[in-house]
Amino acid sequence: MTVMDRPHDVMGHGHEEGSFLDNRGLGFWGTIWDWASTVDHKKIGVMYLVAVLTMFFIGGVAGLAVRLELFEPMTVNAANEVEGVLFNAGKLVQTETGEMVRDRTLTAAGAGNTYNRIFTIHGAVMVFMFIIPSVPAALGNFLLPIMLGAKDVAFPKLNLLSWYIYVVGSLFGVVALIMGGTDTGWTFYTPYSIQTDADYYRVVLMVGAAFILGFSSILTGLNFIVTVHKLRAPGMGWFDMPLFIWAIYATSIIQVLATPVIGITLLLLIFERLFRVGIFDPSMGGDPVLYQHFFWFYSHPVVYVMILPGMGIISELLAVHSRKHIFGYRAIAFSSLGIAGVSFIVWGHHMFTAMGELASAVFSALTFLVAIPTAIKVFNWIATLYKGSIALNTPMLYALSFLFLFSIGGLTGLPLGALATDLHLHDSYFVVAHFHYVMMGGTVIAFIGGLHHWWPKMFGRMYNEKIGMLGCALVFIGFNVTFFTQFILGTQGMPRRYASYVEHFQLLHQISTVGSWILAVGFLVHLANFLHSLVAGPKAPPNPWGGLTLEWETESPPIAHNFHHEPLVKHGPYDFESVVPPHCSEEDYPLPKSVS
Amino acid sequence: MTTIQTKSGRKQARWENYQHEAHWRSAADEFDAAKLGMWLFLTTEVLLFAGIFCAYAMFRMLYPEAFAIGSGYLDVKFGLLNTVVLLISSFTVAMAVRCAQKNQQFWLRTNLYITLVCAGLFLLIKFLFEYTPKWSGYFFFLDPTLGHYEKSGQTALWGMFHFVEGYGGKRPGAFFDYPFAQHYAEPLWWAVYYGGTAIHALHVVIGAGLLTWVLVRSYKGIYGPKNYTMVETSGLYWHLVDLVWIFLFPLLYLIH
Amino acid sequence: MIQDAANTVSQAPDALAPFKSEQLNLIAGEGGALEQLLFRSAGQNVQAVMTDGLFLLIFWFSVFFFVLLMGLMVYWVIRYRRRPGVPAPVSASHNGPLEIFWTVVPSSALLVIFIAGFRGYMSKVVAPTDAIQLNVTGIKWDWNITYPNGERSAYSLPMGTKKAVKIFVLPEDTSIQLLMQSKDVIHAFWVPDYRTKMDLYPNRYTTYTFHTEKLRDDETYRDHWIFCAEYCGDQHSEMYGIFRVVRKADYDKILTDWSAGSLSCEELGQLVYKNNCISCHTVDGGSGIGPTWLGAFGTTRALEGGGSVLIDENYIRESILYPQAKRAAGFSGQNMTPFLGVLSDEEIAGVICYYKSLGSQPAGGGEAAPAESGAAAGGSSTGG
Amino acid sequence: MSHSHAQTAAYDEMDPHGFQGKSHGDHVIVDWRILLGVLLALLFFTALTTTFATLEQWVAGEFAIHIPHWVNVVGALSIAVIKASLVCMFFMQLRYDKPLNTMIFLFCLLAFGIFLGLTSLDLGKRDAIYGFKKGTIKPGGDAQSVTLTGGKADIGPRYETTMGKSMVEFARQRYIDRYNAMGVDGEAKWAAEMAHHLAGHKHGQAGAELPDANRSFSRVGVTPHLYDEHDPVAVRALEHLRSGGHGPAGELPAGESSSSGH
Repeated sequence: MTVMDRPHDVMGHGHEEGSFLDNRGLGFWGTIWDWASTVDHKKIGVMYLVAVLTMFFIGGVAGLAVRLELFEPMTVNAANEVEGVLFNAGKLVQTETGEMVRDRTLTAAGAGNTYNRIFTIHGAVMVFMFIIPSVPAALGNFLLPIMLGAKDVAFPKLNLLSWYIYVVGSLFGVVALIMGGTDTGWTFYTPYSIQTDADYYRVVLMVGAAFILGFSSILTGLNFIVTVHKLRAPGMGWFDMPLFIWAIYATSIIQVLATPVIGITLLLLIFERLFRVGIFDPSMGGDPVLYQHFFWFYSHPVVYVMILPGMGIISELLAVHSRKHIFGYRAIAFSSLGIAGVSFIVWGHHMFTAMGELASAVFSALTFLVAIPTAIKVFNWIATLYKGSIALNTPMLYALSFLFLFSIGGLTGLPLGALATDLHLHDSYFVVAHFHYVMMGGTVIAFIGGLHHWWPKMFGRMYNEKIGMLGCALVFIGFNVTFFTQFILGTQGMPRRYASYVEHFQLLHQISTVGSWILAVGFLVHLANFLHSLVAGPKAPPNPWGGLTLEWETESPPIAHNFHHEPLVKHGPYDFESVVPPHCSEEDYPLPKSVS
Repeated sequence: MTTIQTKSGRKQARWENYQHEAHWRSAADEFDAAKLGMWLFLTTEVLLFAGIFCAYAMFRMLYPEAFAIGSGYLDVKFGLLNTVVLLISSFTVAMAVRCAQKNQQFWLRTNLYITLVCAGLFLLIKFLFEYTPKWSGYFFFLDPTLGHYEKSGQTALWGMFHFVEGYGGKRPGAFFDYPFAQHYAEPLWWAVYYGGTAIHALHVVIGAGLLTWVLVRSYKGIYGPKNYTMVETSGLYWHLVDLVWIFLFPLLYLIH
Repeated sequence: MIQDAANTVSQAPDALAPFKSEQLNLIAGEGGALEQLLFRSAGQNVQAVMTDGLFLLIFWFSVFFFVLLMGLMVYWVIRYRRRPGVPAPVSASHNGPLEIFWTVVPSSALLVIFIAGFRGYMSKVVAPTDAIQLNVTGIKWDWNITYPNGERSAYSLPMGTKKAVKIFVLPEDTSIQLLMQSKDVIHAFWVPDYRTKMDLYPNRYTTYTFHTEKLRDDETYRDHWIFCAEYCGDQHSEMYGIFRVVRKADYDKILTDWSAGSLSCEELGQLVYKNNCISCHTVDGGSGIGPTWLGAFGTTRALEGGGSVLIDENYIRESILYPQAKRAAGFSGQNMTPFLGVLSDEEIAGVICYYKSLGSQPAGGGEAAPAESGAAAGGSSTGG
Repeated sequence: MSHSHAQTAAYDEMDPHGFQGKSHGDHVIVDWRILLGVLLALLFFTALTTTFATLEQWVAGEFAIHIPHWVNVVGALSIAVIKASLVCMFFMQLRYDKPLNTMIFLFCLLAFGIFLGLTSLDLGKRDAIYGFKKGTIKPGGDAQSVTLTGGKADIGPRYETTMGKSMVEFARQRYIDRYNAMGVDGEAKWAAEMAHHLAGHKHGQAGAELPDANRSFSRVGVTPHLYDEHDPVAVRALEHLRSGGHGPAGELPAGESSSSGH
């Protein structure tokens, strides 16, 4: 990228600096303290990355356990045994005769109790602690200021605070898990969540975890919006921003506007749980459907908090690895905002079986609006490939997987938006498969792809390309085997959140479970690859992919203040046809003849 | 304390020497960003209260009689008094910003003090004259409405609180213990009432905390024409507290 | 009055015996290969046919776009793969008319899908005036249905280790309107074969409707699974039921039979037990979610939070209607569903008879047995 | 959304956002007379809205005039909106500020409006096809009352069942039982006190005659055929409905539950 040399003293840039990863001779504890007290967005991004991947691991293990149970539903006795081991089967209580016996809170007559806790862990951890912060907080924190040419986010201390809030929130969740877990499902629907477990602190802890995590989400979003508004590099207009930034910007708007509503909802639920105030409790005149409205007013937009950053990543990956101007930049940028806007008026489609007929019809009609900006994006991405110079490496394979899986995820949303079919498919495995195709096939695939794409930039080391592609292939195959079968299970009539099932579903369940093992192996391959890269990977050049956005301008890994000189933006982020990428030669990245 | 010695030997107030943080291009930029950030935060606060307002609206739609009766239990006098107190405090905060901008340090502090007194007054009225009698039936002895009721003779806290039989127990949900309720959804009304006002009171406390911090720092001469960001943003937060009350007051006390 | 085939062997040779069969006649294998894969069978009633039609419309619409997009993607990835030293050819960065075209055209298809969906929805929520109204009650974790003549019975068949799955008969080729309520948490009544479901709420009634299919000539009945689709706790996955569609004449006969039959107090109690209580209470001294009934009558039970109570008729009745009033120690995690409004006085009396018949001598560990058996599960930390 | 983008016409490479063009003086110092004026206006509107509401209630009660309930709501809320706008514009200085902040605030109000509007579209129109979908089956049903004292085994409050009563009835029953235990006829005591309350010698301040404005929203009842005859609460509620269940809110039907008639 062309950067105009400017006097060093203008912005205080320019003194010699090392990589942000250097520990500058601090000892072990010094380094720990350095990281724990850092306000550097890159370090915070890396800390987020570690935290969310840990949560992904916990949630993933729970997911595998869910699939394992469904391979062959456990007998009641086996379930009780497992429960005793996993959840300590309740607390000790004193009987009248004075002996200590185990409370039977958790020893159930059905296999469901164990299973219910595990899928709740899977859902709550994956949604609140992994997917929502994954791309925005981890990759977003690292990349957003660099892509904008800024030294840091607008409020660096707030940024650190939001990481700590995230950690505290996650700890709440983990404590709830260690104490025995909750069986409410991640949606905490009342009145079940009010009534279950006399030992109500666990539910309070889990709900409290989600409540606290909300603040982290709000502060991150707020920070990003201000950063985008106020800290763009000189020369960077709104339409010179990379599409990843647009996506994060749209995401942040949703986070700021929707998250407070879940805050008050969960707060009221905690009140409900502790004090039975009655707002969501039908026995007091409250209304459980009101809770669902409150909940989905946040939780539907948050679906786009999960997917929009993934879409942003895909826009970057496709453009860079096919060396092509993204097709219809403005359409993609505006569709991000469009999705953010529409996300606030469609939450009712989670409740077609709960709402009145009028509201159902209105929400169904509104729901189809979401399909329009989403379809625009997919068309534009595919069109970007046309006449490109497409490199098939791990990030690109992930981007193509995303297109494949997200298309399925999006298209299977249609029967869920249409009223007649939704009444059949609601709360069935079809829904499970659908949102896994969108959340996992969309966001997680984009996240892992983006991680490969920016890994050299973040840690200054390359990973093994072949192993990466192998991992990608395993994930792709495993994912489809796991979740495509669930579409068929759903249409055939398998309800979700079932610990056991009637016989004729077993074959498909078993195929699905086998798929989950392939999927797990794929992720382990990636983990090994990344760890190997950290230890022994070859040093990464500043711009391994020939990208044009500002992060490829600086070194790998970036210096502490991101840039030696404040960058001045002279071209768009995707002008591959006219600009030789920074740190690259024209031999490797030739320009089309008409220009050069 | 409030001044620092510059190299040239001239005494300089701290605010005069204000340096913006390194990642900003200018102090003006930093100020704009802080304000923008605060406004974004205020939107989240508004939407937090949106939940309470929405619950209010829905239950009022479902149980209009209960809400009419419930509103009747509240004393408009106290609501009015609290409204006035908050409006005045809002005015003094706006004046405090102005004083900081004009480097009137004494008046800056005076205005902040008045604001904090108003905040305390608001909470006092809320807890002594509204929450306590309704929750427990105990009236503060200075309560002007105490004369309307027959004291049972029971007192608490060295005679400062007088018990009135059959008045208390107006509590949310499962705590409800008021024997003369006329509609089964009255506990729900109290849930909305206590939910809304308590969360608002929490915001009053947080806002007062912010302003106290500003007040303490103002003694160090930190705020002045070149640096009044904190005064202004804390002020914005305080105005929001006022704003919410402007809606809570008619919804709870006036609409019947 | 309630009568159940599995429990009443005393009946004379029974014309209705076929309908008590434990052999399920589930519909499968109708329709084309795709329909069989997706739905196990093509839809048999009007609601299912409308739903399947819409689903297949969306399916082929999706397949068209998916194949088109993925085809282009794969073709271009191969066609324009990177070659060292060869630049990407110049191409347009956007194309207004094209983008408007691919925005507007698929959007208009969405309108069609919405309208078709709405039409199908109305067929599921608005009942014809001649529809038979059934009152459905969901409790943890069972379904109860009251028929228009006041009967609420079901045939049942044993399933798994404990549950008796109720069989509800329906007349063929008739509109049915379900008026539904829950007694505790949210449930959802899903009949996959009819492609309909709706949530049940404890504070208000919900409803939906469907039209039963015509039986083939070679069938005497046809069965449809009922699932609970809204998560409701421990045995959510065992909250089954079966709709058994029979001919209209048989339907009338079965209903008459239900109202004519009579059971002894104890038999009635056993039936109520099987239909409502078996999820949580054992009668063999084994552990369950609630205390076992075996040998409990006349003993003293320790209560949660101290104190104890003699298990007598009054206590049993109170515990059925207001289970939280006196809770047995050691079961603090479990909230029994109040059966106020679920069981009639006669049925409660039956339960008491049955409870008494299970003896008053503790067979195993006495009334403290449930608490002790929980100790078998290991671990040492506390739960609260 | 871009205030800075608008300035790209006069683009300066060294100062793309045009910061240098603005001094600190750009931030307006609001005249104290304006602030004071706004305060007085706010106090005036506060007095106005209180007077309006009190007057309306008094007129409706005194002259038995039916005033539609929207008069009360619209009056109070429109004055509140005016007051809020004053605070936003002058105290919070939106009038002098960058339009971006105003836009953000308006967006937030839009989100609020959507939230409120679409939620009430469901909860308010459940009876679009069947009236019975709106009614409440068993208000107060198996509520659990909380006792703050006691409970040595567990930390935190303990719950006791209300035996199928609503909280309201349960509280009344507790009152009656308390007096019965003291050797006073609790029922009579309660009835006397209640009459005392309703006659205006109130402990609370609910009027004996609530203005019609309070009852102008009629509820859709539960259709009879829904009741399952085994449900005693439902049966009683049904009887209550048949006997003209839309009675004044002050009357509780005898028996367990005040049910759905209101």
